[in-house]
Amino acid sequence: MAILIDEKTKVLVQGITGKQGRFHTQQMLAFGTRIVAGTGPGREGEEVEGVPVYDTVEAAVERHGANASVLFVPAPFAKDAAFEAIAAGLSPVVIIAEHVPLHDAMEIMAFAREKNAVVIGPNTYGLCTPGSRCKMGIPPNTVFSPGPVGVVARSGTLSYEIVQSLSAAGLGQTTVVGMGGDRVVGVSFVDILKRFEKDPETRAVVLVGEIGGTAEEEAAEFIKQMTKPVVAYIAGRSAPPGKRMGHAGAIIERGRGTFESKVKALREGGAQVASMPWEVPDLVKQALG
Amino acid sequence: MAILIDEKTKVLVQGITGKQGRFHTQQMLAFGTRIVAGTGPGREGEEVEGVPVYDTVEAAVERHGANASVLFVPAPFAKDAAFEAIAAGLSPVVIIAEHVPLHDAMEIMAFAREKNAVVIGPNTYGLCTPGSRCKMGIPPNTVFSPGPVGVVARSGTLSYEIVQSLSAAGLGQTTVVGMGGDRVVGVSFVDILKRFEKDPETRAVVLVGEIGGTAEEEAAEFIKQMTKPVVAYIAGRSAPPGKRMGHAGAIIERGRGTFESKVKALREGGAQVASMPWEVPDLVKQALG
Amino acid sequence: MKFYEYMAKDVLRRHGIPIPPGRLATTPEEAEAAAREIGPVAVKAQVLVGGRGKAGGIKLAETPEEARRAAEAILGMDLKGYIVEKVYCEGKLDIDKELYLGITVDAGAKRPLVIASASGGMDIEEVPEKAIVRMHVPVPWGLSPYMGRQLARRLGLTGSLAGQFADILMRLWTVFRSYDAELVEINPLAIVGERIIAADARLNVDDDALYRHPDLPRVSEATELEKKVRELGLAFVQLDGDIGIMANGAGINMATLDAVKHFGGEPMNFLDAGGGSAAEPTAQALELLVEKGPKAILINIFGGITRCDEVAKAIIRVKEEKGIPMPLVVRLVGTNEEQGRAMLREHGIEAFRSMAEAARKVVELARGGANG
Amino acid sequence: MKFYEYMAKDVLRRHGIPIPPGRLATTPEEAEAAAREIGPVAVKAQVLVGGRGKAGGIKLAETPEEARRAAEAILGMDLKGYIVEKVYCEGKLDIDKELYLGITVDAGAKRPLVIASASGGMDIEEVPEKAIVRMHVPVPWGLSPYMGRQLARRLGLTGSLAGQFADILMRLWTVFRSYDAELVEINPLAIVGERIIAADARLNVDDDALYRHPDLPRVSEATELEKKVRELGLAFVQLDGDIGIMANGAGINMATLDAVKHFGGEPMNFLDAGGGSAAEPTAQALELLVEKGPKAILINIFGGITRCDEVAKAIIRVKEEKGIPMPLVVRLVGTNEEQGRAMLREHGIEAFRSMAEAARKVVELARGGANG
Repeated sequence: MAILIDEKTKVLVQGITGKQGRFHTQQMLAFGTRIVAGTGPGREGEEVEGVPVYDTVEAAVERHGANASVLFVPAPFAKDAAFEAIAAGLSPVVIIAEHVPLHDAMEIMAFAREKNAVVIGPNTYGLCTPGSRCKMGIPPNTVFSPGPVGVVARSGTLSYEIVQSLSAAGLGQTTVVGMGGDRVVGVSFVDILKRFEKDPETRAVVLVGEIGGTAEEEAAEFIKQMTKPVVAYIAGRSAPPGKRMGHAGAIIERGRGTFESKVKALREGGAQVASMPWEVPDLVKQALG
Repeated sequence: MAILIDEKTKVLVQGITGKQGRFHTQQMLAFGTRIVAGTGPGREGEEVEGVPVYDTVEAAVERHGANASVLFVPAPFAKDAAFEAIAAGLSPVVIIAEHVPLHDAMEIMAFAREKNAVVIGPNTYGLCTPGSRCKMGIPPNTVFSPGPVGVVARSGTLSYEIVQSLSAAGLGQTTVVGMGGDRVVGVSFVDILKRFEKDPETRAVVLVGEIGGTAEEEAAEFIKQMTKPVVAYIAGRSAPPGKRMGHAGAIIERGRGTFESKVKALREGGAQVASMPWEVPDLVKQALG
Repeated sequence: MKFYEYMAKDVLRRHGIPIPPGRLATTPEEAEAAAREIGPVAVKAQVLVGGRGKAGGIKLAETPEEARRAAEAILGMDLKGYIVEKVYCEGKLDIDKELYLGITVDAGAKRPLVIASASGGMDIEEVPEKAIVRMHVPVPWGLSPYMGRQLARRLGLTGSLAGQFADILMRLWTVFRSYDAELVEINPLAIVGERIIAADARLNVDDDALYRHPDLPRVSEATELEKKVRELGLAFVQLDGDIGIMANGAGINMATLDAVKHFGGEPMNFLDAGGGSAAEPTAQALELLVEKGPKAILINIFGGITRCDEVAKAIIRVKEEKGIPMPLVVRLVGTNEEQGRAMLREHGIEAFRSMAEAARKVVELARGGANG
Repeated sequence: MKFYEYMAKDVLRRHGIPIPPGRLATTPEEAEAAAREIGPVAVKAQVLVGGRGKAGGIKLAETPEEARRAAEAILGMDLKGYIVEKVYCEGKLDIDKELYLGITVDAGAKRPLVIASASGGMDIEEVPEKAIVRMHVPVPWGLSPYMGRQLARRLGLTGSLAGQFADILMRLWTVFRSYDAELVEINPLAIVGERIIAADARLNVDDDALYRHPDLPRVSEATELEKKVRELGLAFVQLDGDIGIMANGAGINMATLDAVKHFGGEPMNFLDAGGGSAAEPTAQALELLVEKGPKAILINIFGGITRCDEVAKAIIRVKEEKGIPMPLVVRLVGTNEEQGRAMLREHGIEAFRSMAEAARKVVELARGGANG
């Protein structure tokens, strides 16, 4: 077990013929991901790293039974590609691109809700279930190890940092999910926490949040009902209000989304909150007892 | 019992302050319909035939628990009024107006599907459950009588004609539904036949169709599974192809929707088909045994 | 409202869909000038009825002189009752393959429907079912670019042609949606070497949505009578027979036609005086009908809200003020029906309660007229 | 991208939302002329930061002469770091009541959110919760006119004012949607007698959607450095401290700032060299950082896909080619990390595996620099 993806996941790579798509297809294959097909409009009949390329998602699904998709298409085309994947019944649909327009993101999420598809991203590194050797996205292959800790994060490199520190401490992961750094993204902390709570293999959860928005506060509400321990780290304690810290969502606007509010809510929800990222593994170890 | 509306239906009249709304409110009240409120933007606080008027559907629902709506608003505003009713959870929503734009009708039906609302019309006379003294729409009060026959029709006056002939023959009705004469309308023959089939009080069904479209052919497919007898009459035997006979849907286009195809399908489906409208009551009597 | 081909093409062009060069001509000289500018052309009658090619409404012209003669032949031609007033001179295409592409409304599904076929050029009715590709468009999402790629693939298009097809479909969708269209159709959608070009075009706009498009040209194929009737808010359709028909409601009107035919008569028309059956429209509709000079007239009124005595009064007024020279049969039921029928009989108008009897009677009277 | 008030008002006006008469002025003389034309005016500094009223950026002028003097005072003023270059001279309104109306994106609900209040004129943050009315807009349906009527009713508006409010909201929605806005706001939305007028306006367009709006004016509030960094595809935010920071990824960047602060240091900036951590952007970002002259620099690289030895090489090249006069601490982990750290140490650059140790060290070095 694990959440969202496992060894049965037949991955489609949309935009496989682009530079990024090609490179990460190779990386994902090296990790062990079962990539069954790719798409590249007008490129049907080609192969990328031995993976057959089709003009449409429909064709890739018909021929290879793909059931999940990771998108390496540029931001202006992400909406159409995501719609194509969602309409074809694929889930999860992982959108790597940065700079997807906000209104496009809202439409993608509304369409996904209508079709019961799980969308991860945009502006995410994706997700990984180390025990199934299944990775959809761009994180480095080296940081993961199988184990009992579920990880969910907003940001990329900070995730790798923490996941690697967990791995180094002997704390492997069930599934690691990057929600994405944009304002409007698919799965939320709560969506993922619910799945980790239900997943029998996950014994503790690490939540890596940051300032801005209220996703962490909403997560804190849900954590109250969880039976599994949650360890959190929130980046951005020293970020000033009104300055967007790289991520579209990472901004303290109109007094909302402050570090203090998040830490307070998480503590009240029953989570252990680490002051610094390097404190996370010890807290997880304590939580696992 | 009966279908769609009964004595528990608390009717809202949207556009109650207009000439048509006012007149038919009086007629519906005279029939016995439980009209709890009306809307007329900017007219809140007024009364029409003793019925309180509000600016919004929301207000009428909050104050009076309205649960169904009949719209007497002009065609250009029908979409907005229907959305307002559907969003407020009302069902059925009966759209009387003629000349509602086709694309608006498609949007109304898509929104209704999303919200699980039943829409009747546009370009319908509405519906009536004589046994509950509940009428939503514009048919004359005098034609109905309570009894075991369900009636569903595309057109108005032809319905009245047939319903009155049924009443005169001692064949009262459970519910009489006008689907509306437009190309895109809410409930279909099949939707209504399904409800009549389930309704314990309905013992026979009269289907009044006309040329154009394929609604009757689809109904014929469903009739095959029905346990209750169906008597049909199809208007337009003598209508030439390519000429729209008043109703937007009543046109034989590209060989589709001919009289012959409909009668053949209905007979194969197991319905009795009357050649002339005045033959309907006798066929119903025979069917009831 | 149907657009003429040249108008529909202009709409497509303004939305970025490739069309051949073309010019409208109302005289042979204009056609000649157009051909001089464009080169070899097809001279195409601009009428709103289909099948103009088979009826001789399209002629090819290699030279300006030929174009002039083609226009001379076509202009003024009677195509299925419509006189050709304009021809469209369009550059000839060296077509490799003809596709069909249309967007319409699927009434049953309550959604727009894209229809495409690799066998274009003929009426889509005649294309075998398995050569037709259909795709519903979700409301309110609309068409997405990927759907065009899917369709292109199902039609067997690849590479650049697939891309062009998908692009044209997205643009056609924009036309369909933004013009409140009932139908927009490109047939044939021509493959000419490495390019795809719209060789013919139809665009029908929903009459009920015209109020949202004040800038659109108004095109009417209605006769003068039909226009007049429409202004009165009534619906009129000319048929081939000799019995004038009027009823209040589209369905009962059709049923009345059927009844007349059932008894051996031939209806002259369909005339819907409106389901409301108010006295005024009834009178106006009757006047129009009398003007058309049928052998007999049948009025079938189911008085719902309006009282039958009021309708009778309106009919009597027409008879007295304008005169009704032919036999008139009225079927009148509803509120105060007996009163209404009695009034009519007093004024020498046959009045019935039964639709069957009224229909039988009017056929008898029309036959009598034919014999007399 | 934020619009100046005068630009946002122009957008509203073109979408049929009533605004007061107004003219832009870049000199006191132009302001005087504007007031001569309009009458009594408010002279308003055109800056992209909030709170300009409290900071003296808005002055009322009864006469043209007063308008000139007001513009003289405001033009060139420093408002929160931004120099006022333009003033907007706008006709004074005799306001009876101020409302608030805005549309933004609710990230949690993933939908647009309409926010309205009968208590306008102040920052919506300061309005008590119960005086605020919120309404989500369904995607993809968008705002429907009835929602405006509902909101108007909830705000206690009746009759003509309710109708005007609903109409303005529909138009504001069109602006929000068609401009790919993140925020559009009218505050105050002024009731003046029987009319509703947009007395102030904000419009923020989604930067990521600007490519769809080539016709929009480009407004930038970034400093020259910020612009340069953005051109490189990096993200830079100026802070108040003296330790230059760079990391590859927004989250780890924030964490690095927090770590520096944790050990008593003060970060000078946020600088995201990109999650890809390629060697080239790292080098370019480092050059920019050196130019800013911090007391010390901390580079925190988690080498994912890119190899650490490549990153090290890029850093060394900057040191050799451009020179790095201040102490530099590098934290480097990932593929070939030991090789990378060894290379750096050979070139006299402190290199760590642990983020904690690197952060502690850079703080120590910056202090040392302060003492030295």
